[in-house]
Amino acid sequence: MSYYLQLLLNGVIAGSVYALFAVGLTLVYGVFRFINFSHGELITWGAYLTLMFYTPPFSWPLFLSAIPAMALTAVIGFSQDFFIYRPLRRGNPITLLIASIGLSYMLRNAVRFIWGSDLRTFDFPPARGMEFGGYYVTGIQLLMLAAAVFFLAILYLGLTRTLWGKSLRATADNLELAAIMGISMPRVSASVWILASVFAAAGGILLALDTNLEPVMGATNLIKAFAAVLLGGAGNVWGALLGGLFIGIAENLGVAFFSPGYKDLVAFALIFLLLLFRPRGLFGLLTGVR
Amino acid sequence: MDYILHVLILALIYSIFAVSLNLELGYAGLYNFGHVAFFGIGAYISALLSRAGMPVEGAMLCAMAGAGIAGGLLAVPALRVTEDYFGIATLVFAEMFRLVCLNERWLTKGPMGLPGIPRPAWIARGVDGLPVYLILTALAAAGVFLFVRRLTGSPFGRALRVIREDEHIAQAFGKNVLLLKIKTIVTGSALAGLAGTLWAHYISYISPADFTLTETILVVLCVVLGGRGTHWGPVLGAFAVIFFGEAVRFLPIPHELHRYVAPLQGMVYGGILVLIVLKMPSGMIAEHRRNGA
Amino acid sequence: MKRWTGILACTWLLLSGLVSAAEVKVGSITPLSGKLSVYGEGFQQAMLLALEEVNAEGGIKGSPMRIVFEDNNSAAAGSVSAIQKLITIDKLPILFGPAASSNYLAVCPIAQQNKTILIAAESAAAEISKCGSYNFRVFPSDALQGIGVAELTHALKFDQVVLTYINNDWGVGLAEIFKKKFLESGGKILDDFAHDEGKTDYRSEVLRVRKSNPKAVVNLTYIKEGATILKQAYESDVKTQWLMGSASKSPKLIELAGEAAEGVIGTYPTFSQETPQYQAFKAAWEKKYPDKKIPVFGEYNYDMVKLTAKALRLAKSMSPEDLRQAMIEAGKGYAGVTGDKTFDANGDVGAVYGRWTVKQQAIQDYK
Amino acid sequence: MLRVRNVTKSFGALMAVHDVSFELGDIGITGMVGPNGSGKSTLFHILTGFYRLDRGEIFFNRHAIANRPPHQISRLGVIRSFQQTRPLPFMSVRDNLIAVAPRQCGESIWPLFFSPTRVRRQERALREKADGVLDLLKLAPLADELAGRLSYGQQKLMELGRILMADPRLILLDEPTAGINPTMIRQLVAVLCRLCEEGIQIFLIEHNMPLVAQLCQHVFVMDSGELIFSGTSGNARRDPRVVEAYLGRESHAA
Repeated sequence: MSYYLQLLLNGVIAGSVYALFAVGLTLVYGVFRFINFSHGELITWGAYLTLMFYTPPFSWPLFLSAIPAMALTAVIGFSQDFFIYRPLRRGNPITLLIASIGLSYMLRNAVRFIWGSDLRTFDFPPARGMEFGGYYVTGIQLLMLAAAVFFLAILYLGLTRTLWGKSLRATADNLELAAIMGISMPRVSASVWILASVFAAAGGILLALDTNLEPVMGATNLIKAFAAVLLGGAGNVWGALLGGLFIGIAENLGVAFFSPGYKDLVAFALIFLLLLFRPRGLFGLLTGVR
Repeated sequence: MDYILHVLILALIYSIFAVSLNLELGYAGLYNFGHVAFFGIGAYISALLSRAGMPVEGAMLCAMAGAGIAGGLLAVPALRVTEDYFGIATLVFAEMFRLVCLNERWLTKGPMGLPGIPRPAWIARGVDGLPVYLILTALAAAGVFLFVRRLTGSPFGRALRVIREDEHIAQAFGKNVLLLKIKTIVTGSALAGLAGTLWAHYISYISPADFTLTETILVVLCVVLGGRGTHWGPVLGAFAVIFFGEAVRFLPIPHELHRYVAPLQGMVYGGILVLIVLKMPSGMIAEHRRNGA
Repeated sequence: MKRWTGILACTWLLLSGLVSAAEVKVGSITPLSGKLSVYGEGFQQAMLLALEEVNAEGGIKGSPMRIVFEDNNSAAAGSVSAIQKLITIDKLPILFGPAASSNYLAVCPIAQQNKTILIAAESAAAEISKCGSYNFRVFPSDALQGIGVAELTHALKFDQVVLTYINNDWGVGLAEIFKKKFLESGGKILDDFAHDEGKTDYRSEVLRVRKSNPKAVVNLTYIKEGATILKQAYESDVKTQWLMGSASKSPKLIELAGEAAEGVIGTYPTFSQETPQYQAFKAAWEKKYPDKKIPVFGEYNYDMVKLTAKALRLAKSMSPEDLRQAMIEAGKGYAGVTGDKTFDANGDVGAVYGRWTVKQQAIQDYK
Repeated sequence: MLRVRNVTKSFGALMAVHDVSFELGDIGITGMVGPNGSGKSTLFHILTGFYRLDRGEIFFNRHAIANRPPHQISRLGVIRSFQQTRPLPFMSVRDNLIAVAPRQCGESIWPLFFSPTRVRRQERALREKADGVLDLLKLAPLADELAGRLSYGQQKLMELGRILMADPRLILLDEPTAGINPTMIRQLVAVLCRLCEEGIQIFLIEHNMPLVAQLCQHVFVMDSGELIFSGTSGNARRDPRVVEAYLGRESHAA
């Protein structure tokens, strides 16, 4: 029994990081109606930029390194939009998709170019996990959970209590209506990109702290985020959150029942089952004919 | 120059692959980001059958049929969703296919891959067989090209374009959109399967690592670069991409800078994709130019 | 600055191409880009060191020897393209095969059909032995290592183990040989599963290990996967003896896993570091690359080039058959840095298996 | 011909169409009016299968068509237009017409390769038919122009042409005259009258009241998802509910 509970616990922690990735992805979808493939690279860049400030010549402490890294990731996210997505927004959403795939490929190879394909790490000494009645949690895992809760709580407060959050949600609900209501689109779009980038970077840093850094780390986790977004219904922030948790738990518990080689398949299979039975996601809304 | 033959064979195989994707992506507006799965299914089916002793020609036909059926099986659930979800569904399908190939070792030998895939009995092994294999590939490519041209130049292709431009109009005028899309995906998948089987019997070794998202990006690049929804575009795109990749070999790059070549190439490919959609959305050959648009 | 280096290199290459009529050229398919490029650079440096020595000794019958390097993108398709180019454009009779068994297996039939000699310095899969008469390997086959790991397990008196292995050509091949040997000799495998290559989270795999509560775990994997697993097992307080293969034996493992790597025991194909050959190699390496450590498989790549040079000198002519005979002849009793390189009927060499362990954050021989 | 019984459709809490029942005869032009958001277009979407309905039944010539997919309904001869013009902008005007023709054997893969003559013959027939329709609409000079380059009014006419190509028995037009100039409206009305004479039932949503009065023998008025009036246009103007719901409000606004 404790075996399954431990798996569940690990699933919750992994899932909370997936949720961080998924929230940004789903926000971008909600406001701009396209699936941003290069979201995964924001994760990677967030982690690698932190490493850059953490190692010589900067050698800043970790928490200090994370701040400029997140800021720079936000700059990347914002300039993606400014230079590439914005000029394309009037056209077919599919061109946006192709552009984002190209961009993702470009950014991933840029990481390889600058930092090499090799595995990197923050060089933290491994620590024995803390034991709570037979369950083990490491400090970093706790940090992950805490940071995820922190970020998501801020998001919750921001979206529900501030005017900014309300205008964001209004835009995600109905783009044209929001424009009529006098919500400033450039400001909303800037805040969406900054939010998505910061969340992706934060998730990437946590992931890197827990494990390692490598150029494909974002791309591999992006599929999990996709699955979470789909599960929650695209554009639905809370759905993405729950979806992320669900994916984390499902794939970790799955290992108990079949070969770990199929761990990734859990998220994929979930996506597929969902498309079969609930094409709009669990919490998704119907969209009609124009 | 056998090497030239080799590059030509590769380019022709990629042309078939790109033409098959263009049928879906260019004409029907179906953004299949998992097209490599059908290439892979074709390659695996035909490799497994021919290694089990079936004549290569038969194995190739089975591979095409298998890839087509797999396309149909994917299409039915995947088409229930809107177009960007369709992209994700197909992408996920391709990854699932790769994972199954990696893990079902009793069938696919997993990561070990399948070596020693034979060529048709009447083609010599080794370099001596290259000219004949090139002719075989060229014939297949010409066949595929003519077939797709007949398909897209016909009322069928016109109906696909209606669907691509405005699905609701197509429905309002009695087109069975779902059925037409399924037919397109089945055809496209079978042709991708053909490309896959030609590739498998040519390279003579396949493993799951050959069927990743990178291959999909490459073939999407071929189609988008060459020109979506045109007859010659994907062929041109495939030749351009393959020749560019091989030309890099002849650049005198000092040994110590070699580490930077592949990432740089990747950045170039990604950058080209972005630039095309920004600056040259219709690719090298534009679909509507002849109409003066 | 870099541009000038580039232009200079171009000119040099062009010029050397013009005056190199008398060179004896061999080819090499090397992972200079892609995921194995981290290793490729080291292989190349070791080969270039050997080449320098060969040419200092007077080359091949008076002509200098040269290696044409061809990148394979660390992939099978790239390897095939590379070998096609080397065989048909450069028309080279001897090639050094690509790293990673799957890539090697992709090209070896092509070499065999074209009667081109293909030599492996790092590809370990047992399957490679079946590649054919033109294939040679200066690195021992996994068939030997699998047995070596099984013997280690028995020697340490572990009858019941959990087996996990990396889900790629190397891991699967090795695990199968280990399993066969271990079960034959009366061992029991409690649980047996593959883990994915390149993952960052192996906690659930670790938990699965813990579920069987084994005294020992045989973990046949690479460096980063091994390090992650060790680290995450350590975090969740799995107390077991880890037994590993040769591919995890690297200071990088300790760098990545730190404290968690302490006490790991593994096998690796070994050779004496006391021999004059090794001492000479080490000195030469330190002289040529003063600030670089000897890379993984560097010794094997070095031996491969030196042995090939010897074969080229022995060969009666450059015909495939003569070269093949010369290779066999050159190998007979050849004492390289990595030991005896006498080829058996499959073109394989024998090996001595050593045991390594991690003690006080350093790799040491296990006694 | 068309019988609608107790049709209800809601989006979440919003009741878009509530318990609507009516019948259309075999021929004639029927108008539907009502303020914006009263559920007219939603009703069209339901009749043509684009929206699923929550409750109710729809029969077209004894076929139950409720919740059937749009293409099946269309194949029975129920052809619609959309509120905005929706040309296929990158096809020529003629191709816009040919493409929508029903029952093309060339849209299946087998006949393409095994009875090409049949396909070719049908293509030729369709081309002639399309040119005939373009003549009727006075669009013949523009036949080879890209549809995207036509003026808004010309596109509206071309859309009517597309509908004619589809051998309709019931035409549903969503605001056919919105945004086009009086000359075009006259042209359009002439075509509609001619179709009506040929025995095709036309059902249109329209805001142009004089036009409705001129064209339509019968008028439905919708308000807040409910059908509040059915009768002649003359009576509609005198009905207090209609006046309050629609005309009244409009006259205040004016």
